[in-house]
Amino acid sequence: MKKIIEIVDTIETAQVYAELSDAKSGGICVFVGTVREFTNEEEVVALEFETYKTMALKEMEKIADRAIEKWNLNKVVLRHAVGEKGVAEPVVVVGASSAHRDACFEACRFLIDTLKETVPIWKKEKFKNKSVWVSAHP
Amino acid sequence: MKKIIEIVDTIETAQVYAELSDAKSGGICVFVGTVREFTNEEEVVALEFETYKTMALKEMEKIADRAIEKWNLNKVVLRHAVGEKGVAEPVVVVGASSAHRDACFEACRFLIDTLKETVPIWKKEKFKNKSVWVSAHP
Amino acid sequence: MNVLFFGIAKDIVGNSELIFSEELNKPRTVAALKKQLVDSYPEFSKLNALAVAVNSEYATDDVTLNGSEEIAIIPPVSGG
Amino acid sequence: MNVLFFGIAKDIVGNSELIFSEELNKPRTVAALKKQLVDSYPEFSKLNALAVAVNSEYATDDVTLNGSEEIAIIPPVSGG
Repeated sequence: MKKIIEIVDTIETAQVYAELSDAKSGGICVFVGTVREFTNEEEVVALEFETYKTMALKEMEKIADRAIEKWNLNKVVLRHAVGEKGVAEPVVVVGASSAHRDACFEACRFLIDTLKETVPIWKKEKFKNKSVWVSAHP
Repeated sequence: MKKIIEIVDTIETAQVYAELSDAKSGGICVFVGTVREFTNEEEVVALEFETYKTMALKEMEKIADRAIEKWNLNKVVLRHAVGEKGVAEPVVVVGASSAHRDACFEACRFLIDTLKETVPIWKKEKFKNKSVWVSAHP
Repeated sequence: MNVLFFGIAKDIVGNSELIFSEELNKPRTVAALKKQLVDSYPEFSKLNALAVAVNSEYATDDVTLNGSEEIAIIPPVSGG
Repeated sequence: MNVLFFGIAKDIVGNSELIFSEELNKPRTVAALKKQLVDSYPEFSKLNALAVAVNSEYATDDVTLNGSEEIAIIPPVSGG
């Protein structure tokens, strides 16, 4: 089992297949989160990501370990970007490879859902006239 | 909405993100099917894919259209390789991008499941001492 | 009437295309075509399933054939 | 006792790190730390949630603090 856990300045989406590719795998499932132009019909100029890096890496490692416990996976990647990202830029990529496709699909969904719940990374939405920390307030 | 439907000799996995990337999308989900080294504990040397191309492209187009009807998608890719593929090589890539991740995950799963059911492509597993058309016999 | 064969179907008939040239031999429906194939090549009856495409669309048994269509024998698919 | 602040928590206190230097001021539990923060900066009470990490692990309210730990205030996360 190979895990790749990283916080980076820029995500290179092209590299993830080589990282997940595996002779024992028949399927690779990858999710890429990107910056969307509009939130609630307001135009987003950029997203700014900040992290508590030592803790974020630990939490990402835990998520990978939980996925490996739950499913029969050969390789797992969790990679998140920090800094300012413009529209359509990738901000997160998670993926898994497994012998059969059920496992990699379910694991990939679990990876991104859990990352969003537990990993200490914060996103500020920058609009033309204001900035908002996402999910901070009810 | 942009659809990319192709049957190719070699799949370049690196290109699929650029194809699915979209200002209106917050999520991209991609599935890559690859050649697995073992089937029922027998060592696979290669897979050989054959297609009825005109019909396969029509069926892939129908699958994309059904996905677009069911989910709110911005871009869809269905690409299958033909010819002989060695262990760990990609043979199929399907993916979708959407504003929110539920849609792209569900659509991506639908694309590969339906492709395997309806698209006229046939796979021969080549072992050391024999070759078998997959799924042909009970 | 020309019929295309793919995958294991091609192996069974030993050819990627067969021509039904005799008027008498030409099946008039998809069901008749399938029956004719199974009668001539019993291996077809051992397959998981056997579909026929007419003009590159799946065709049900009752679809009629006039001989000018592109007809293909579709054994169980296994892409992906 | 040093406390790290991230995201909106950093904006609320106006700093990425605060030092609780007075013996009297040092909270002895996670719960006491949270209370002290909310008392000093009422904006914290308006957040969806407020978590504390001790040595880069989520800590429940009853975890005790001796001042040598790495302590961080974790406002609602929003990665991905």
